[in-house]
Amino acid sequence: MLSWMIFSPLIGMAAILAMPRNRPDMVRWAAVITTAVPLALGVMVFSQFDRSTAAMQFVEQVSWIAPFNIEYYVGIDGLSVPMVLLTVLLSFICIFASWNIENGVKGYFSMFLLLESAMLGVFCALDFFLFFVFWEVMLLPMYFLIGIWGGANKVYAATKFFLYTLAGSVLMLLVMLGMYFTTEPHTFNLLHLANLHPFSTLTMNLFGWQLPMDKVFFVALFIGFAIKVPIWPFHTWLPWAHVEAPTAVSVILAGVLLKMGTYGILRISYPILPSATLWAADAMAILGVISILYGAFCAMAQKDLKKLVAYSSVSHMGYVVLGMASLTTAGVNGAVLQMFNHGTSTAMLFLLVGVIYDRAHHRWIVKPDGSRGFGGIASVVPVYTGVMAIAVFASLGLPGLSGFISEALVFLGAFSVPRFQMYVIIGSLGIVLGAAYLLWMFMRVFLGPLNEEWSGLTDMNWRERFTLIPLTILVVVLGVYPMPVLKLMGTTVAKLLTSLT
Amino acid sequence: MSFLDWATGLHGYLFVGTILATLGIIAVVYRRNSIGVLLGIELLLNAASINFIAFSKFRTAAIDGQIFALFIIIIAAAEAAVALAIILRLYRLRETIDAGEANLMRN
Amino acid sequence: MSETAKIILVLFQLLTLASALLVTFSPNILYASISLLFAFLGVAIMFLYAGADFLAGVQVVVYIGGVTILVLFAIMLTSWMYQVKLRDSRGKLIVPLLLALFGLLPFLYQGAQHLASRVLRTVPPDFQTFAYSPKTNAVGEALLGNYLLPFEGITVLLLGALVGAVWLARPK
Amino acid sequence: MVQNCIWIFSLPLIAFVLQASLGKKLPRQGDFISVIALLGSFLLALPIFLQVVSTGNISEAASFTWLSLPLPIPDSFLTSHPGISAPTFNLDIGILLNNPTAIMLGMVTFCCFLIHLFSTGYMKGEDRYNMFFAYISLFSAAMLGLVVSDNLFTFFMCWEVMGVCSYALIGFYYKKPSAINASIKAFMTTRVGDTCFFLGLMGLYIVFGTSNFSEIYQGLQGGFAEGKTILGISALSFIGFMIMMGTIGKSAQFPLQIWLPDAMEGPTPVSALIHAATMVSGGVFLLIRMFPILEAGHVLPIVAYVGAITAFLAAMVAVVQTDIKKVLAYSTISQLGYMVMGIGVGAFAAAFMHLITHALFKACLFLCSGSVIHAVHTQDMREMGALRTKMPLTFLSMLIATLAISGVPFFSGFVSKDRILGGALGYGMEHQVHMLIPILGFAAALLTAFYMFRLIYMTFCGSAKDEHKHTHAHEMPWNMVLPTLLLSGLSLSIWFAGPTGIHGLDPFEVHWFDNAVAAAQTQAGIALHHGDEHIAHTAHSLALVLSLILATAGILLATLTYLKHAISADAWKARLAPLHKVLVHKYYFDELYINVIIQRGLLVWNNLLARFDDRVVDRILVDGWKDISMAIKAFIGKFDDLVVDRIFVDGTGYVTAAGGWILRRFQTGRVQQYVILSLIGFSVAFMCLLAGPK
Repeated sequence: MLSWMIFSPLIGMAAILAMPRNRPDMVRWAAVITTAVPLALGVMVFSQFDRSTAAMQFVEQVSWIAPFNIEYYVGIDGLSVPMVLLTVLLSFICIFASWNIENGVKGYFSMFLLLESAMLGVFCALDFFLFFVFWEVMLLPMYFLIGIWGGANKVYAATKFFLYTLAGSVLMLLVMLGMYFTTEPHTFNLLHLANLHPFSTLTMNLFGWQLPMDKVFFVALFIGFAIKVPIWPFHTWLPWAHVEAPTAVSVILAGVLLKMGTYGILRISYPILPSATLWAADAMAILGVISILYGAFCAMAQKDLKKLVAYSSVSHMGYVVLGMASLTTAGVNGAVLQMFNHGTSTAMLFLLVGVIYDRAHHRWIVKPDGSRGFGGIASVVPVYTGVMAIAVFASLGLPGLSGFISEALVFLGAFSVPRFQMYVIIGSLGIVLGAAYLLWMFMRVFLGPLNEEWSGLTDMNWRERFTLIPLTILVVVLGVYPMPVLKLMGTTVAKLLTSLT
Repeated sequence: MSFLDWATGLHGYLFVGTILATLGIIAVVYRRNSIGVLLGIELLLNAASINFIAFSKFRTAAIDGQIFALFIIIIAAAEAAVALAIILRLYRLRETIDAGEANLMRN
Repeated sequence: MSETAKIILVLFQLLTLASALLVTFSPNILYASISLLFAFLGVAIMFLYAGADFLAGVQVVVYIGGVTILVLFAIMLTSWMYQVKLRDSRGKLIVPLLLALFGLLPFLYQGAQHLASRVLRTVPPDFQTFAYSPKTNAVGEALLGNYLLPFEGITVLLLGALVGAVWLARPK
Repeated sequence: MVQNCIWIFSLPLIAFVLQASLGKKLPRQGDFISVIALLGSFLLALPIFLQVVSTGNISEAASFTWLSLPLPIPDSFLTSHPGISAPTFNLDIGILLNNPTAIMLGMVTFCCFLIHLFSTGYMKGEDRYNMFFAYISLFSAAMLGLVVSDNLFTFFMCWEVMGVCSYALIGFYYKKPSAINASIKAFMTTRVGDTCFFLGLMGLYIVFGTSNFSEIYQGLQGGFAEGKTILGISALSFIGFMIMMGTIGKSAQFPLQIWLPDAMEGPTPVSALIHAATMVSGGVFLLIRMFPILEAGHVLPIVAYVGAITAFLAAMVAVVQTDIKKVLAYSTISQLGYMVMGIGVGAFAAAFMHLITHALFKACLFLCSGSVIHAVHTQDMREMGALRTKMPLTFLSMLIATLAISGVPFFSGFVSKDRILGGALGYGMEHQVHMLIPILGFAAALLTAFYMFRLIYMTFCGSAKDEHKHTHAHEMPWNMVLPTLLLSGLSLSIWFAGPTGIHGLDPFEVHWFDNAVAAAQTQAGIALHHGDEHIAHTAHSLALVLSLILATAGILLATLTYLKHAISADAWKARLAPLHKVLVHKYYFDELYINVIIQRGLLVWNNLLARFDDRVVDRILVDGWKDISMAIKAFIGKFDDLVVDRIFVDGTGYVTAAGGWILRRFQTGRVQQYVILSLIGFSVAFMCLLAGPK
């Protein structure tokens, strides 16, 4: 089942590549059908998923490269199910969002499907080697998607994204090999590594210093994943990548790719290096809070809509990191829920920015020369404004919408740890700032006197509404009753934390 | 042992052989006339024969040495014939048989 | 061997050496060729004394009879030496002379003597009988016995040389 | 009764959903849906309210688990205790119906219903008419949700949803830049307060593990939170302080009061609904719910001071306001200050009563001003005048409400305000050091009477300043006048404490409110320190006399200056010019917050940080690597070209060529020379052989 889900996009890709070049609509509908398959499988997985056990489900284990006992070991548990569902849903939606891609339609959709299968692979991989392979495979299509179909200086952004993430994954590769060689029956299998986790006792020689091995591994892995999250010092690629990426790609980038980093930490660093996790929890919390505030401050100063949303993603992912670092039930559950909620709300924001960009071909809230970019377009495009309001208030953390629950849980978890209380209070400034920059943007773009230049805007057509309806429903329903998603991850997080405390 | 014994013994033969060989080489090297070179070669060959014969008598007392000397003589004859033919050819081509002129083979 | 025989042998050895000197150093090529003749004669006698009578005969026939005459013919056919006396590189002889005297000769001589003294330490048993017995039938048997292959080879060589010489020297 | 509560809360919610989705298409744009929904809620709330009035006691609760997370328990523990199922962290939410809830329900549903009715008239003809009704019904649902919720979590959720509704309603005329600025200012200020409230909520979870009121009350009595500290200070005072900050944010108290006056940008029914009756009083209701925490956390003195200061300052500014709604806004802030002060000094029941009475007469005042504005199409009092003849009914209800608010006997305002002032005086007499609180309270009472009657005289009495407006003024239709009349009717004191409203002297004493509140206190286990009876009694009687004197003085002063023009307002204005200027600028709070903190501080800091982020972190730290590698690449390129290529490769080529050149000289072509060379070689070899080792 899982392998079908991971590799069905590839089958679709092959079919698309075989199609004639001059039939873009055929290619698009093929892409729709191809992404519909994993969506259906995803729904089946969701229904058949057993919430009570924390063990891996839908496991498929086949030896892949025998001499190095690398296996094609795939399985999902409470941690990866929400992510898989998110990926499958967003990919399906993004196909419709990229309906007006004109040049190189075949190339675009085949790259997109490759990206989708790589993402699903990462979330389902239980073998470190397989995880790394999918991680790298994912980079490739992203590079082309941004590099070819991107905005003004798309090549710069694509290269920067690629090299930055690649640098991170180099560290990951080193740790992977380090783990492979130090474990007695050389293995890449994450579950074995989790049971063995011998690294806390060993020490390693690094440029002459005798350092504890698990802490070095943790830091290396953390940097590799932090680049992806992105956490504060490593975030500078995100605004570039988002500004230059086409709408659908930046939706996927924000909706799913950012979660890879935190997912990686929870899947690899936490179970395998428990002692190092406890040691590094404080540092992670501080970095999380810095990300929250840094993202919020920078977001307020942005003049470009997409860059603002990009920095807001940095801020929201800061919550996830803070939640993870608290190592409490509420905190970690909140973090994983926030990963899911942020996925839906930011995806909505990016889709909406895409809608306005398709019509006005610019995204300036305030033009660089200070004159008004958009102004008071609420009267011209009421439906669009309504949906944007929901998206803004969801990511703002308004109770009744999904953003609030995860933020509340994260703060609850973090606050219950005595030494994190000061971080939480500083972090709560992030909530206020979050409200500030989002509402300020909402005000400058939608409210106030109409800027005649944009009186000709047309409201959303049915295709765009179709992309937004599922996300809106998710945001509202999860806001009112979050248990369906929380139930998925509850037992797994509990088991994860037992191994940590 | 007297000079006579010395001279007619192996030492004498080898001494004559050595002198003949040295003179042969000098002739070959410094004769301007290519025929002179030829003469030098003949001297050399004879020096070799002397040695063979001397050892055939004083060392092995067997016929082999002489057979070799015989073969040397035969070859020398053949070689002289061919050499003179080349010299004639050279003369016809270059109007001279000065060994120094025949340096077409230079770099 | 009687004393007088030894003296005669020494005389002929001196003859050989003197004629060899003439061959290398005489400015006139004709004189050189004729002195070559005498050198071959001396060598033949030495063969005789060394018990190689058949060879002495062959030597006389082939060298003196054949090669020298051949050389004379070549000289006549080529450079009308009467008009043109090839200027030998007289001046340049000093260097080879020195080289020979101090470079080549001492070492060849010392090597030969060293070799000879070592050889003479053991005299073969049938020394006397061999030295003074006729060798012709022995040579004949050897040529058609042990040395049959070289004998045949040498015939091919002679044929090649003959044809080559004739082709090379044909008139244009 | 609990089912009623669920319906009370969800009727407006359904109305919102219907209104938002199909509002436009329905006849009259669907305003009747929300009005009927609110009427339904009111009718459902009435029996509950009447039960409290009659029996004085109601207490029901129902809750369900909204959120449960399995706690990390080592498997060994589970196997060793087969019976127990894995413990989970539960977040239960539900309905709590006790006396305060019932009373609040009564008041809120009644006000909301009347205001909905009023706004059908007031908002007729506005565009986005249906959305207006959608927002106010969502707001009512949120307020009702807040009132009935049995724990602080849903309380907070409804609290924030109300904040958003007020944001949407203040910015209803989104075309006006001032309106949207006001809306974002309101939302941000309340958001600051909400975040502190959120932290208080977190604190509660840490200390009590739950936010359910009854569990908290029991926890407090059981000494649950003794030793616990947050950030070094005692947990309870931290929570108390944070919750107070929440109230300050939402009820526009001293530091965060800048948003309420600007919130007048919204349509008047909104001001009436949100900024008089319900939302702002939600903050006080929070204090009432959380009174035990505040008391245990010794935060009450701070609360009292905040209340007193707000009351006095707001009253001062109200005196100089010329916009009718601004005057009422500041008077609301001032009255809220009274309530907070009441709670601060421990006059729990008085503050609660003032909350109810104030909601009623302030709503009436706002609605009347709404009618006035609707009639003369301006909010500036200086252009009004002599509307008494044109709008008699509105004038009547406004007069009654003004009498109530200025604390004249026979009216509800007097009953509650007098008790608060009595409590404050008692508190002041008991703790001499806090004498400032009652002084501020009484001063505010004087000012209240003064500016309220100033408003009455400037709008209704005197000469018509603007003929054109005056002629057009006319009485409002029934759906606007009826609510004001009903509300003014409720402003009489008989409903609360008997006709004269003077405690003890009144033959037909009505005590339903007091015993309901007393019962509520026993439920919450609040042992009110009654201090010694004697001081309390003298304080009350003294307060009675003082407030009477001050009220009449205020009214007298107002009539002299604005009706009789005996005292010229302008003269006093000139004489107290600096004070006047400060008051007009509202103590420069706006400038402080907006210009200094936001414009110069935050935005500059953001641009700085963004530029830093772009320049330093992006360009230098990341692209820096590119430059470094380019430099290395260039160096290696040059090195490679110069050293490796030139010297080694070409060098060998050169050497071989030279060698070749030298050797060529030997190939002279002369055979003899070759022989010489080989001779030399031979002799050398021979010499080595001989000279070599033997």
